[in-house]
This record gives sequence, C-alpha cells and structure tokens, in this order.
Amino acid sequence: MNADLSVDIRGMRLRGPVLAASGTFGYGTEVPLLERRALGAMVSKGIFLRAREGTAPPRIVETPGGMLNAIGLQGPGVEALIRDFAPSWAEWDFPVLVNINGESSSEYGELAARLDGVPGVAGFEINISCPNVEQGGLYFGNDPRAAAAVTEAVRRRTKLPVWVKLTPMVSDIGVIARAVEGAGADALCAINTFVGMSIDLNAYKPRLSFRTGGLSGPAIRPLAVHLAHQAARAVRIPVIGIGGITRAEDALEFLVAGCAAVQVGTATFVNPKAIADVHDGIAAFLEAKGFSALTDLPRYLPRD
Amino acid sequence: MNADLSVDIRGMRLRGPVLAASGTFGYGTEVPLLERRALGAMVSKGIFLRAREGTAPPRIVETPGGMLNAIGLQGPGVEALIRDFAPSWAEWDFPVLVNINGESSSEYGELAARLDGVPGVAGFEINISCPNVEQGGLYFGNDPRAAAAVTEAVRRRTKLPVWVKLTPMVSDIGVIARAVEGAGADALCAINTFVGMSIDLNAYKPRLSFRTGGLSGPAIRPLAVHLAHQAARAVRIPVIGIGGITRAEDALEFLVAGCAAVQVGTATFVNPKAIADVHDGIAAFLEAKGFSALTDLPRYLPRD
Amino acid sequence: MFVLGLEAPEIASSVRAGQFVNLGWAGGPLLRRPFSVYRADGDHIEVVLKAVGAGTAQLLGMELGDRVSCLGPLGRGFELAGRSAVLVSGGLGVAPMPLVVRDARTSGMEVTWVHGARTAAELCAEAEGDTLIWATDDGSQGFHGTAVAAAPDGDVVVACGPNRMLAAVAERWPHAQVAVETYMGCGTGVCLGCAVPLRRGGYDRACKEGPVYHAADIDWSALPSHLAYAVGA
Amino acid sequence: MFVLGLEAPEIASSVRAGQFVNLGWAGGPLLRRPFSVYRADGDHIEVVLKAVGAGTAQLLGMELGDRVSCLGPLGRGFELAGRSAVLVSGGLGVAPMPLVVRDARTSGMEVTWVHGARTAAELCAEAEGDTLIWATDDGSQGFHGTAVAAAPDGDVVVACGPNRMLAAVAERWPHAQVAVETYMGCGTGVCLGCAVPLRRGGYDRACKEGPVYHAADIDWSALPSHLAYAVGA
Ligand SMILES: Cc1cc2nc3c(=O)[nH]c(=O)nc-3n(C[C@H](O)[C@H](O)[C@H](O)COP(=O)(O)OP(=O)(O)OC[C@H]3O[C@@H](n4cnc5c(N)ncnc54)[C@H](O)[C@@H]3O)c2cc1C
Ligand SMILES: Cc1cc2nc3c(=O)[nH]c(=O)nc-3n(C[C@H](O)[C@H](O)[C@H](O)COP(=O)(O)OP(=O)(O)OC[C@H]3O[C@@H](n4cnc5c(N)ncnc54)[C@H](O)[C@@H]3O)c2cc1C
Ligand SMILES: Cc1cc2nc3c(=O)[nH]c(=O)nc-3n(C[C@H](O)[C@H](O)[C@H](O)COP(=O)(O)O)c2cc1C
Ligand SMILES: Cc1cc2nc3c(=O)[nH]c(=O)nc-3n(C[C@H](O)[C@H](O)[C@H](O)COP(=O)(O)O)c2cc1C
Ligand code: FES
Ligand code: FES
Repeated sequence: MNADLSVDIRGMRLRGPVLAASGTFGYGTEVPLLERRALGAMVSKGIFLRAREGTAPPRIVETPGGMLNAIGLQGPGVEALIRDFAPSWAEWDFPVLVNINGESSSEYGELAARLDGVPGVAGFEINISCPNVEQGGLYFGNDPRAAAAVTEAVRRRTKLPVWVKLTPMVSDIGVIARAVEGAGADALCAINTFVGMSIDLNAYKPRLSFRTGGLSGPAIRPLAVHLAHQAARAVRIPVIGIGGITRAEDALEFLVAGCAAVQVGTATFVNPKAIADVHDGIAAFLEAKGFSALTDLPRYLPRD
Repeated sequence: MNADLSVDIRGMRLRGPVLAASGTFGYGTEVPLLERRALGAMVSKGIFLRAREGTAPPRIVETPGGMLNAIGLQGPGVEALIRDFAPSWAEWDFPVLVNINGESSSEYGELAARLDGVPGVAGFEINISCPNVEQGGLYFGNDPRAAAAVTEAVRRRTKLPVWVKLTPMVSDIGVIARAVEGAGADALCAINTFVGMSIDLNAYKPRLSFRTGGLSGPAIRPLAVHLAHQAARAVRIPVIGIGGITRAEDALEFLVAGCAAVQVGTATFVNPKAIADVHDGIAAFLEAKGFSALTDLPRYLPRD
Repeated sequence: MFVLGLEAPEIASSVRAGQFVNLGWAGGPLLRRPFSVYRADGDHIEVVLKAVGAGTAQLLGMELGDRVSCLGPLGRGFELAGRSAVLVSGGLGVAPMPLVVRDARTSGMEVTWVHGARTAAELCAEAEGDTLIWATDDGSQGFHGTAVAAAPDGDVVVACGPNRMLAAVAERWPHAQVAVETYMGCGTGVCLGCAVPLRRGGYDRACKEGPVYHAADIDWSALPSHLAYAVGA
Repeated sequence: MFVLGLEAPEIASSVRAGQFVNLGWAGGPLLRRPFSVYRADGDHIEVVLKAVGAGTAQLLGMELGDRVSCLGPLGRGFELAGRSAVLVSGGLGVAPMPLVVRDARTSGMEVTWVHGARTAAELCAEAEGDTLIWATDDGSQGFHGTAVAAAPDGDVVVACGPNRMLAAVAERWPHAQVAVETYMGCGTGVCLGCAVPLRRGGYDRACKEGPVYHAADIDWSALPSHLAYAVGA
C-alpha cells in the first residue's frame, strides 16, 4: 500500500490523517500502543493548571450507538504532566498536542506559557467546552467573543501550533469558527461531545453522578460531519473532524466533507487498533479508487 | 391494568401521555390505526399556507441508531387540509393538533386564524425550526425574539391551545423556552430533529439531495432527554418530550426528567403499534412500582 | 441470489404481484427493509435477495425458526389484463416476476419473460413462462445485449430492475408498468421518504401509490439511478 | 449462571486470579463487557455469567464456533501469600474464585471457600477448596445468614460479590482483598470511566489499579452499590 497519506496542518507535517482524540488515549502510555505506526498525532487527555480529582462514579453510561461520559477532567495538573509524560513524548516519532483547559482565559494563557518549550509538547488543542467561571459558567465555546479571547490568550504565549476544539451545541458553528480563526488559531477541531442525560428508572434520577455527560460514539457522527463541514466552509484554516469514527468509511465522510484530518475517540475503547484500522482502510480506499495521495481525494466544500 | 395514565396539558385532557409526533403519522389516516386506543393526541404533518412539493429524492438515510430526513415539509396546503382531513379528525376520540410552519411570523398567524374554529382542529404545535426568510434564513427557533414573535402572532389569532416545538441546536434552550412561555405558549415540545449530514463515498457528495437532514431516532435520545429536562426546569408550563422513544422505558426517562407527556416519531415507522406498546409499558411499569396514576411517578426536576 | 421463506399466512393469501413486505428483526438495523414478494404458497411467502449491506447480510444469516417481523402486503401491484404479458427483468428485478406469471396466467394471458444479466452466471435459474428469453451484456448466454432490446411487444409490459433499465423501458413502452426502488422509511405512507418524482410535477410515494407506476408518469431524470447508502456500526 | 468457554491461548497461559477479560462481538453493544476469568485450562478460558441485560443475553445466545473478541488479561489480580486463604463470595462473585483456589494451592495455602446466596437454588455447584461453607439468606442450605458472617479468619481474605457485601467485608477485615465491579468504558486505563473512590481521596481505575483492592483503601460510601443501567435499542 503506497498511497501518500501524509497531511500538512499549517506547517505541522503528520504522517497520516488519523489522530488520537483527547481523553480517549490517556497520555499515550496506557494503551497497548499497537497503533503507533499509523498514528498521525496524539492529543493528550485534557489538562488544567492544577490537579483535579474528577467526578464521582458512575461516570459513564452506554446509550444507543454511543456513550455518555462525565469524567470531570480528572488529571494530574501541568507540573506532573511535564514531569511524568512529556519526557516520553519527546522520544516518539509523532507529535503530541496538549489539550488545555481553564476557568478563565488567563488560565489557558498560563498553561500555554508553562508548556511552551517543554520537549515533547508539539502544540496545543484548546478545549473551549469548559464553563467560563468569570462569566457565570456559560461555556467559552458558546460565545464567539469568549472563544476568541481564550484563543488570543494562548496565541500570545506560544509560537507552537494552536488548535481550537469547538463545542457542538451552538446555533451557528461558523460564527465561532471565524471568531477563533480571527484570533489566531492554526486549526479547528470539530467537535467535542454533545451534552446528554440518561435517567435511572429505579432511583428516579440521572444515572451519572454528575447528572449530565458528553455523548460520543457513532450516534453523533451525522451531526459531527455536518458541524465539521460547516466549520470548514466558514474558515481557511484546516479543520480536523471528530465524532463517531469507527471505520475508514466514517473518516472518509469527514475528509470528503472538507476536513484535513480526523480524530478517533470512543472507537479506541472498543478496538485498541482502531486508529491503525482506520488509517489502513483509508489507504485501501484511495488505492481502490486510483488515487495516489490523500490530497487527490475529491472534496465537497462549497464556500460560504 | 388500571393505572390512570391521563394527563392534563393546561386544560387539555389527554387519555394517555403518548402522542404521535408530527411528520411521522401523516394526517392520521395512512397508518393502520391499530394504536388509536392508546393515542393521547396526534400532531399532524407540518403544514404551510400553500401546498409544497417537498425536496427531491433521496430524502432519507439511515445512520447508527437513527435516520436523517429531508422531506422539505411536503404537504397539500391549509385549504386541502381543512377539506380532506379535518372532517375525519372531528370524528375521532382524541385531539388532533396541527403542526404549523411559515416563512414569517405573519404567515404563522394567518395559518392559526384560518384553522381556528375548524371542526377537528384541537390546537396548534408551532414548528419554529423553519428558516426565517425575512431575517436572512436563520431559524426562528435559534433566536428568542423571533421565537417569541411567532408565538405571539399565533396566540393573538386563536383561543385554542398553542404548543411550541423547540429546536435542539441552541446554546441554551432555557432562554428560548422562557421567551415563548412569556409570549403565551401553553406547552413546549422538546425537541425537533438535529441537523446532520451523511456523505456518499461513491459520488463524493451528501447522500441527501437536500444535503442536510434532520436526525431522529434512538441515537438522539440522551440529548433529547437533557434538552427536555432543561426546558422543563426553565418554565412552569408543561413540556412534552420527544426524541428517540421506542420503548416504555425511554418514555419514562422523559417523564421522570420532568415532562408531562411524550411524542413518538421514528419508532412508528418500525413498529406501527409503537404508541400502544409504549403506553401499555408505562402502565405496566406504574403498576409494578405500585403507583396508581402517572401523577404519582417521582420526578427529577430541580428548578433553575 | 438467495431465497428466504417466511411463514406469513395472511400475506400469502392476499398478496398481489408487485406488492412488497417490510422486514424487521431483533438486532437488525433501525429501519425495516423492503422486499418484493417473490412467491406465495399456502401459508408461506418467499423473498429473493442478495447481501448488499448489513441488513441483507443479517437476513441471509437467519436460521430455520428465527423470527422476522413482516409488514405487508404493501403498495400497489401490477394491473394484469389483456391477451399477452411481456415481463422484462434485470438482476434482482426477477423478484416480483413469479407472481406476475401466476396472476397473468390466472387472467388467461400468454406470458413472455425476458431476463437480462451481465453474464450467464448471474441469470436466474428459476424463470418461467410460455416463452423465456435470456439476454446477457457479454453475450455469454442468449441475446447479446439488454433485456429491453431483446423483448418483443405485448398488450401489457411489466418491468423491474435497476432504475437505469426502467428508464430504457420507459423510452420504448411509455405505458409499461414498472416497479421502482427507492429508499424507504416507513413503507406505510406516513414518512414521505420514498418520493418518486413525477412528470406532471411533484412526488408520489413509492410505498403507497407505487412501487408500480406507468413508465411515462415518472420523471426519470430526477429519480436517483444509483441508490448508494450503507449503515455504519 | 452459565459458563462460556473461549479459545484464548495467550490469556489462558498468563491469567492470574482476579484478572478479567473485556469481550466484544459483531452485532453486540457499542462498548465491550468485562468478565472475570473463571477458569483457565490449556488453550481455553471460561467466564461465568447470567443474562442481566442485552449484552449478556447475546453472549448466552452464542453458538459453538461463534467469534468473540477477547481483550486481556486486564487489571491486577489477587496477591496470594501466607498459610491460609479464606475466599468469600456472593452471587456471581464466584467468578474469580476457581483461579484463586488454583493460585492459592500453587502457593501451598490451605483454602476455605465460603459462598453465600439468597437461597439454596442460587448456590454455585462448582465451588471447591479444602473446606467449603455454604451460607444462605433464608437458611435453606448451610449457614443461615451472610457469607461474611459464616467465614472464619485466615492469613489472606479474598472476596468478590455485590459491592454491599464487600463493604461488610471491609468492616470485618480491613486488609481483605476485594474485587469490585464498576462501569467500564475501555478496560485498558485510558477513559477514567471506572473510577473507584479512595479513602485517601481521589479515584483509582478499577481496570488498571484494580479490580482488586485492599478493602480499607476504598471509600465504600461513595462507591455505587447498585449499578443500574440498561442499553436501549
Ligand atoms: C419496493 C422495494 C422492493 C424491493 N425488493 C427487493 C427484493 O425483492 N430483493 C432485494 O434483494 N432487494 C429488494 N429491494 C432493495 C432492498 O430493500 C435493499 O437492498 C435493502 O434495503 C438493503 O439493505 P441493507 O441493510 O442490506 O443495505 P444498506 O447497508 O442499507 O445499504 C447497502 C447498499 O444497499 C443498497 N441499498 C440500500 N437500500 C436500498 C434500497 N432501498 N433500494 C435499493 N438499494 C438499496 C445501496 O446500494 C447501498 O450501497 C427492494 C426495495 C424496494 C424499495
Ligand atoms: C471487573 C469486572 C468483572 C466482572 N465479571 C463478571 C463476571 O465474571 N460475570 C458476570 O456475569 N458479570 C461480570 N461483571 C459484570 C458484567 O460486566 C455486567 O453484568 C455486564 O457488563 C452487563 O452487560 P449487559 O449488556 O448484559 O447489561 P446492560 O444492558 O449494560 O445493563 C443491564 C444491567 O446490568 C447491570 N450492569 C451493567 N453493567 C454492569 C457492570 N459493569 N457491572 C455490574 N453490573 C452491571 C446493571 O445492573 C444493569 O441494570 C464484571 C464487571 C466488572 C467491572
Ligand atoms: C471518556 C472521554 C473523555 C474525554 N475527555 C476529553 C478531554 O479531556 N478533552 C477534550 O477536549 N475532549 C474530551 N473528550 C471528547 C473526545 O476527544 C471527542 O471529541 C469525542 O469523544 C467525540 O469523538 P468520538 O465519538 O470519536 O469519541 C472525551 C471523550 C470521552 C469519551
Ligand atoms: C420523516 C420525518 C418527518 C418529520 N416532519 C416533521 C414536521 O413536519 N414538523 C415537525 O415539527 N417535526 C417533524 N419531524 C420531527 C418529529 O416530529 C420528531 O420531533 C423527531 O423525529 C424526533 O422524534 P423521534 O426520534 O421519535 O423520531 C419529522 C420527523 C421525521 C422522521
Ligand atoms: S416509505 Fe414512508 S411514505 Fe413511503
Ligand atoms: S475502564 Fe477505562 S479507565 Fe478503566
């Protein structure tokens, strides 16, 4: 199989278009790393400045074609990340981006400043699906100004690539996409999980202790393809599609819909080789269609 | 089975909490009506003032746990509806509400005025997931002011119950819910379909001729339960839950989450007796738990 | 091409040629799958199918005694009246033909069945009729060319096969009765998902007004000729 | 209670008592389902289960030759060292015990297995050990009361069963090793879905640091004692 699957995300060269999504691959050291060969890049589990305990169990619930999670961004904090994980990342032959989270735009900025220059840290993915504590807890990602402010705060503190991961529950994702593009994002990641709820009919209350959780998995794929497509139409920077990808065909839907690359999340839980399988399937598809490179794949991307 | 399943939607008494959702039951004359016995009410297919042809095929695509549809609100227009269907509705032993649609708030108002007093028309469900042509095509349902304006326009022209069916793709459904409650809605229906897309990898373009479609079915249920719950927390008027209900347990999730009743849509395509099955299952659940009426079901509804 | 037998007494005793059933089963896809009734005998009906996607693959994995929910008979069938019937089928378009033969003979019609395929290997072994004509694209058996080209005229022409073939039927016999394929949601007329574009404008429902149409009534340029969708896991 | 046999040579030869496998199969639920390894012999492992939801029902419908994807062995098992081992199990908590018996005997320990159930009918026929004690809630066989109350002390106490039972174990033997049940996403340590609340604060992953814990390390009041979820169609 010889099709050239490499992609260029604004100067960051990836050997393949299939990336590991944040929170579904840990810090890259946990999963049996059978799929490293095919991994375009890894996005780390979401990190805050300080360590966080996360939410009480139950944290996950399965739903038709998907799952809800409420992990609460459990993590060791930035210093432990730098100490315990970044050194291994520096050895790997694919880039690792850190998914950064905060309660105010200055917290995002501080995180970027602290991680900038740390060997092993190749860039940032800003998770704007966090409650903006200063603004009464509304998500940064729902408000174009807040989203832009966070992006700028990070942009000012680093020269590394800055990706922004968009929230799906908005009326018009194009508006947010343009706002963060204008604020200096190098790429967009679309999308994060949708908020959902599942009720325990024995206890007459939500199954998740946190009450709501983020829906991921195949169930959301048609929504994610649409949102990634809308984002791609709205901006000139690359868009990385995320949501419900389990097979090469799913990834190809995002790529044809205008995405430069994709991330695989939940599927990894089921199939630890999912990323390699998706990568190989894309290669096989391109070859079957007679394309010698991913860049030859026809795209459906009428511009707004 | 003796549990009392009747519900009261602001003075409209329904014999059961399971209603037929708009667009999935036609005008009530098409499906083998095995489930009439259990039908709390029926909401007609969406209607415009004038007849509409609808969109070109393909109009539907199956997705994991769901389906996308782009029917384009095909329908005969209000005069044909009054002539061909309302007379049969007047004979039935359950209320029929008309799902009304327009391109401007005055079109909604005109529809209500024309249908008000027609025997067989028991009320209105306003579909605000329509593009507001006067405002550049944004959905009415995404903008609290536009949603309130449409509700008021209808409210002014009828004394019949006015329900408003909410759009799911908004940052905060509570804001829209409160806006239409303030404008005089008698109940809210949550939710309509989510916008999605599916790509044909042979043709390198969307599978639906309309390019996007509305996602319905079990895949959206956890999202719908959450949105219906959020709406119910935000208002005092009843909320009718919709989205992915196929079994009694699914309906009970919405009811526990604070809904007064539910609508069943896509499930009817698969099981023409779905509404009766859900109704009977709710009765069996209540009896197994020792409740003699649906009003005894514990609700999880912390108020905002 | 495989034949699946179902015990469905009420359908077996009432089905007309060209009608279909909508099949659903536990663990299957969300939506039911439509299949023409191939044969009906006593309490049994048969459908003919091949694995194109997940749904048909599962159906072909069924074992004796497995349960399938079978909704039907659905749609309008063929109108068979006159002295002679010419049946034109391509590929899986054989599906409604055995019942057409049955009903045409009941009406005392003379039956000519022309069946086309790409190669001899793909022809249907079970075709019957007073006259049988094979056509293959590669000439490996019978007429070298399409079934449409190979067929004689008749009082009634009925056709089933890929929509592209049916468009050719429409050119030659505007009054032919053709059974079309569309995506279907409900199969019972409520979802409007199975729209068939009409020459006079607007759309009909394949599951209710169809799937059998007079060829001239359809706007062939607007009917998708390639139904390509697949349900992902 | 049913036993399902799987051909899984690498797991069979390396699995330790208390470890589990994560099973997935075509047409099954989205997420894999975790099961303790019940026995291991040559190329085969066995798991013991009963139908509680859609996934286990499908597993029980499997036929000889069906394929299941089996990820494992996962998690940390029991540490077995000392002169005597007391095994306390309730209900399906028998699952890890045959391997505990095997490994304890390999370490030269004397084994007492106390198994509890609601009634005699629910007891596990396959229990073994140097001493076997039955306990039933209704007194219909053996000790009238819980397995915890019926058990003697020992150098090592290992327990598996409903989380409520394990909390009682923790009261009596803070240093007992208990295997807990949680919801699991990945089974491999990446999703953080299987959080076990710790007495010292924070959470561990049942699939990685667990499922075997020292009873005293767990914050029993924060561990859901009733795992109630069901996957809808
Ligand atoms: C009135 C009617 C009668 C039919 N009779 C028969 C019959 O007798 N025998 C038979 O084998 N098939 C028949 N079909 C087609 C059959 O319904 C589809 O092949 C089937 O739904 C595919 O399901 P799947 O899950 O295997 O494929 P999916 O996974 O859903 O799709 C895989 C592939 O199947 C094809 N496909 C999917 N849906 C349809 C569809 N509705 N129509 C045509 N192609 C489709 C597409 O090319 C797609 O690439 C009929 C369809 C209609 C509308
Ligand atoms: C480490 C570990 C080892 C296990 N070993 C065994 C074993 O050896 N034998 C066995 O039968 N079961 C075992 N379980 C539990 C088993 O995984 C669940 O019963 C199974 O996942 C249920 O799947 P389902 O699709 O049938 O049920 P679902 O439809 O998912 O749920 C139905 C019901 O199952 C119960 N349930 C669901 N998931 C779990 C879970 N993870 N843990 C406990 N209860 C659950 C709930 O009470 C729920 O009401 C183990 C679980 C863990 C975490
Ligand atoms: C258990 C879990 C944890 C996640 N944690 C994070 C996170 O820390 N930061 C983030 O931006 N996204 C997080 N996500 C979202 C995923 O990265 C991804 O956007 C989402 O799951 C949709 O993709 P999928 O359907 O392929 O899983 C998490 C998802 C899951 C399932
Ligand atoms: C084929 C189809 C047509 C629909 N038409 C309408 C409509 O005309 N007006 C409307 O308000 N909702 C319409 N809906 C949305 C449904 O009423 C319902 O809100 C949605 O399908 C979610 O419920 P479900 O998952 O039970 O199907 C339609 C849905 C489907 C699947
Ligand atoms: S398939 Fe639903 S109307 Fe024809
Ligand atoms: S189940 Fe995913 S971390 Fe334990």
